[in-house]
Amino acid sequence: MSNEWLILFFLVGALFVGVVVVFAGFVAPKSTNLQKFEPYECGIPTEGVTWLQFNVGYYLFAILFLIFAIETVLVFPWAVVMKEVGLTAFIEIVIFFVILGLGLLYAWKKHALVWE
Amino acid sequence: MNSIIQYFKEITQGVGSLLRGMQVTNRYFFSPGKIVTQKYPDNRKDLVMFERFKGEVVMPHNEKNEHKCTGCGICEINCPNGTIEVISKTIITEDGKKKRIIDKHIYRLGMCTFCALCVKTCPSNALAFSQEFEHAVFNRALLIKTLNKPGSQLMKGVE
Amino acid sequence: MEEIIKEVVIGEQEEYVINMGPQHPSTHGVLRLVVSLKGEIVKNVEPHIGYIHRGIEKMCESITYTQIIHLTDRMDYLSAMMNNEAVCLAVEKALEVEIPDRIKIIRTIMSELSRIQSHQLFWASFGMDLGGQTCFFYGLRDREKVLDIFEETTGGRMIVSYNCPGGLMYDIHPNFRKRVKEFIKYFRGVLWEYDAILTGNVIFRERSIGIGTLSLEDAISYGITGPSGRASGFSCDIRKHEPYSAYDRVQFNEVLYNEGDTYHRYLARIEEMRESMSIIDQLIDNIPEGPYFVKMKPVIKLPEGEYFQRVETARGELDVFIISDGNKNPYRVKFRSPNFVNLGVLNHITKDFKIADLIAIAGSLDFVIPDIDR
Amino acid sequence: MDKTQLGDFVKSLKPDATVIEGKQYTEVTVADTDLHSLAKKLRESEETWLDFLVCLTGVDYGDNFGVIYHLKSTKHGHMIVLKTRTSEREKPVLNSVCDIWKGAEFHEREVFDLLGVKFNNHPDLRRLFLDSSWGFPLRKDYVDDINIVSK
Amino acid sequence: MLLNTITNTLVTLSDPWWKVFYDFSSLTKGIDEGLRSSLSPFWAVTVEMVIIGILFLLFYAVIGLFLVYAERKVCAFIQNRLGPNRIGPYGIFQTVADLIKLLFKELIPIKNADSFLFNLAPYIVIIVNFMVLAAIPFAKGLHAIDFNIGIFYVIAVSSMSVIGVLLAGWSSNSKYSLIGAMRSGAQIVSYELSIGLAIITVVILAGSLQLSEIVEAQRTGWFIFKGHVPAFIAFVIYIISGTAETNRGPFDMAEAESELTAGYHTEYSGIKFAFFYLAEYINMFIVASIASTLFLGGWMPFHVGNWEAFNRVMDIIPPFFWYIGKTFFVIYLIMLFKWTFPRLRIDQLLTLEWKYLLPINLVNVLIMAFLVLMGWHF
Repeated sequence: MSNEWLILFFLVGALFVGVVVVFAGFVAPKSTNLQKFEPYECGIPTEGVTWLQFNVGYYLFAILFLIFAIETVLVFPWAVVMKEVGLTAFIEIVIFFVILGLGLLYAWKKHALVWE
Repeated sequence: MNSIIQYFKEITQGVGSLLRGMQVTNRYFFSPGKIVTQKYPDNRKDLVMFERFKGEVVMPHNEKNEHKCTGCGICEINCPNGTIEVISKTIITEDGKKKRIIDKHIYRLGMCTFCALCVKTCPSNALAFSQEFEHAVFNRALLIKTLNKPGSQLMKGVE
Repeated sequence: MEEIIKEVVIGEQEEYVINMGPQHPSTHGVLRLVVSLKGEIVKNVEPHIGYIHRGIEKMCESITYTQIIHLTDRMDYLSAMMNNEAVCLAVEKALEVEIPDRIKIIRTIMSELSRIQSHQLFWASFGMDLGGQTCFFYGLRDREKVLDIFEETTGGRMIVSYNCPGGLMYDIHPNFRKRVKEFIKYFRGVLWEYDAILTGNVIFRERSIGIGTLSLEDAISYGITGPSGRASGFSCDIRKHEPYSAYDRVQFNEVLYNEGDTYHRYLARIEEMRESMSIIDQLIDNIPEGPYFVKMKPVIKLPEGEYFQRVETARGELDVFIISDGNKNPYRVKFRSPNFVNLGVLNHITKDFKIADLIAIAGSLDFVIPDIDR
Repeated sequence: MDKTQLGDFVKSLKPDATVIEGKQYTEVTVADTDLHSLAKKLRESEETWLDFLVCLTGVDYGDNFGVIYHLKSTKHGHMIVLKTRTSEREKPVLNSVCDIWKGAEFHEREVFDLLGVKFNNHPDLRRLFLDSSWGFPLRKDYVDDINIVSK
Repeated sequence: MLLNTITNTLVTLSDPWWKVFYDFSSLTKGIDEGLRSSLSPFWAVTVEMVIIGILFLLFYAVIGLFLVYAERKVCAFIQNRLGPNRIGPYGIFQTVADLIKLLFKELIPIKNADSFLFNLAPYIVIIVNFMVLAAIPFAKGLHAIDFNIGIFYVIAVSSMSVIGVLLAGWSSNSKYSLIGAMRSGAQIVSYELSIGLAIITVVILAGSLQLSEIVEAQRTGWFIFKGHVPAFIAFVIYIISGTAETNRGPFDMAEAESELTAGYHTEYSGIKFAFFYLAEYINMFIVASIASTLFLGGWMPFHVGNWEAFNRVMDIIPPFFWYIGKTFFVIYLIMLFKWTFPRLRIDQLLTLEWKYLLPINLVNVLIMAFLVLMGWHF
């Protein structure tokens, strides 16, 4: 089958969830108990706002991830043609990886790979 | 250089420790004989409790519907939280004497903490523990039990 | 470059307050911890307790000394034997009753068995706190065997009410010796699995080594006793320092470490199981014949005065402090429960660790909530 | 130090303290105003070095409240019992020993919660087990007809 | 009419009917041609779409329910328990009963939740599931869409399911969920790279991104054997990061029930919760089937170089069973991880990725490239 069929799988997934949720909406009971709509916090009412500025602590990792994710764009096509191109491709990728690895090593030595 | 050796040492040791753990769980997966769970309500028939198991307090009666309780109330005094209540009545015996006998021996299972003080202190060994452990009922009132059976008598020779 | 990144990462923000408990899978009961977070980092932990406060100390003032036993069972239900023993020893000390060796040895064996089962449950629940669910079932599987021994002799599994002032409620069951020996043999055989699954596991070690370090000074100042205190090097084993029952006639090591982190609190308990087994080994064949109780007056009245008894439970030092005015009821009973005191240190040692570490540290202090609340 | 030496030493520190050689431990009774200073001296003197607060008990004596401290030295292994009484029943106040033994914080909160004895200089004196709607249940005159069933 | 087409196709096949199990392409082609000959092109496509849609839905539900049951049984046996044993023989209908129960449970709208995102999140995880399943080769000829960049497509799409998790946690207006969501964010940045590089190691060996070609390239031997040590290391790294990708223990930080009660899906109830639950298991299935396709030869039977007789015997087992067997082997491994190991801490997940998996992976890719360059692989 051709790639256009992908839309079918998208639709099947969406329909599956949609139909089941609508069905459940009909058959499931509905409560009027306001306590049930409270967000869960071990039985105690929530204090303060939930959506605060949140210190996630992996900001540096995210930046590093971006660099390496872009690197994959090169590496995937390279991997496909590696067998055919041979030595040139190998030398190229060695140089490429050494640069990447040095970057990683730099980040490592600068303690960027530590959760703040 | 040392740090590199250390790095690979860490990896091999780490992977080794993970494999050791998996070895244990994997071994149990393939040895179904070691399963310890019981299929509880199905094995009710051959489920034997230990003889000393403290299920609930009962008053053993013999085949002539006789018990040993004299109604002295020592169990009631010894119970830490008022589980037991002994209600006695006075009757006139055949030879014309007045005698206090037990009317109702009330036992509140819902309050019992199974400390065994009533059973231990009973001077005439009238109380015992049964091996019954399925106490669940739908009504709390059913947990208040009268231990002496209707029409039961004091056993001969027990004072 | 670095400075800029640091500035981006650490921005000022409000405190993020989150409730852990009373209905939370890893607070082991109805403990409520109000945790202030900064990202994943714990800034402050405030324990809120009392959800199952039953006023045991108040209740004791209106019942007799024999009846207190059934309440002490319900404090630290995993060390019920030791709690009972503490009250019995205090009463016996006050009355100056001489206790025969048989009773002393049986009490010691029972205490050590209940220490083993308590540490087994610790192992089980600690593993589960860290996400290793299988630990829980292995721990309970082995603990069941100890509970069976208890049930056969005492009729109860956790709430045993076995000791009473002047001796024991029942004699040991004829199978007792055989079953204990079987259990020791079995448990020595499976203890390596505990090490394989948790102690040696690299993930576990990474999660626990260096986490929640408690220094020796702080351990003493906070009064952290039991395995948690001994992991910090605080030599606080009452069995060694003020031997009671038959502890003066057995050889055992007080397990001491200096690191005081989560891993060593865990390790102290594992090692204590081994020590307990060796104590049982020394005693199980030497139970002398004789009566299992000393005849006492039907109503026990303690002479006027103050009586203090220290006992080492599975979680630390349990002290019973009885003030008697000469009546059949005590004037005041105080239980210094180990968990209550150990809880005091939680905030101190969890600061600046992560949420996952908070769970690990709280797990390694091994709380039993009814003992905290009493 | 044994019991007698301990008693003599305490006597030298605080001459007006009452020292009894009890069956188990040396028992020292001091006035409520002297408690903190004596406790600090006992904690810091090389001879006593009582660094471990084993137990802190509050007692209702009727006219006033008593607080009993069981102290132990991890260095010398001796124990001492320190007792004090509040001056009155209506507004019982004592000095906190939190700065000497950190573990006292929880103990004192418990005493405050159950007996109503206030501790000065306590960092966080709030009720511990109960909420403020309760009285002070460990007091002998505490009445609660609903929750306490007496036989 | 449909049945007619199928029987006609089966009859017109040159080989005996059971040969279909060895190569599905003639069957599918036959059905396609039969439909096209009897219907207008538009209706033929529609009918085909409906058939495929229903087949995949059924497959999805069956695999999901079976995996939930299998997980319960596996963990029960590991833990010396019996596991589900009440509904049906050996409790096999337990998960069906659970599904029905969940279907009839209340869907609780959480106060102040971002209801649009809250409702959108289950759609994302399920749609992603289906779109990935489309690219998986189940057997010879049983392959919905054979992309020429198949494996690249799979890792690209499957990583999107984390966005569903992130949305679910963020929109719930619960602090536990929010922390769970943030942790899943950390997971996005952690496992993506190593999963990609582990796959690249195989792509070098196969010289193609198309999944059918990768399977075909393993006719003479599975890559895990062909590629010596580097392929094995890549396999291990793939399994580790695949476990992380599916949010399963020991990497289940986003739901971490001992810390965050249920993490990102704390606030979901009834069938919406079931979607996340189902998606987690299907994700595990996807990870396992990619692992078996890339490293263990997919539906390719076990072949050893020149042993003709041995290879014949191996060929008797239909490819679909080879595929299922290998996939379930990997699934068992992943389950064993979950039920053996304690959970990692969130910073340890990142440390594992950046300090261990990534450097090893980079070197591993180079070694593999060198092996291929020198022709030292089998």
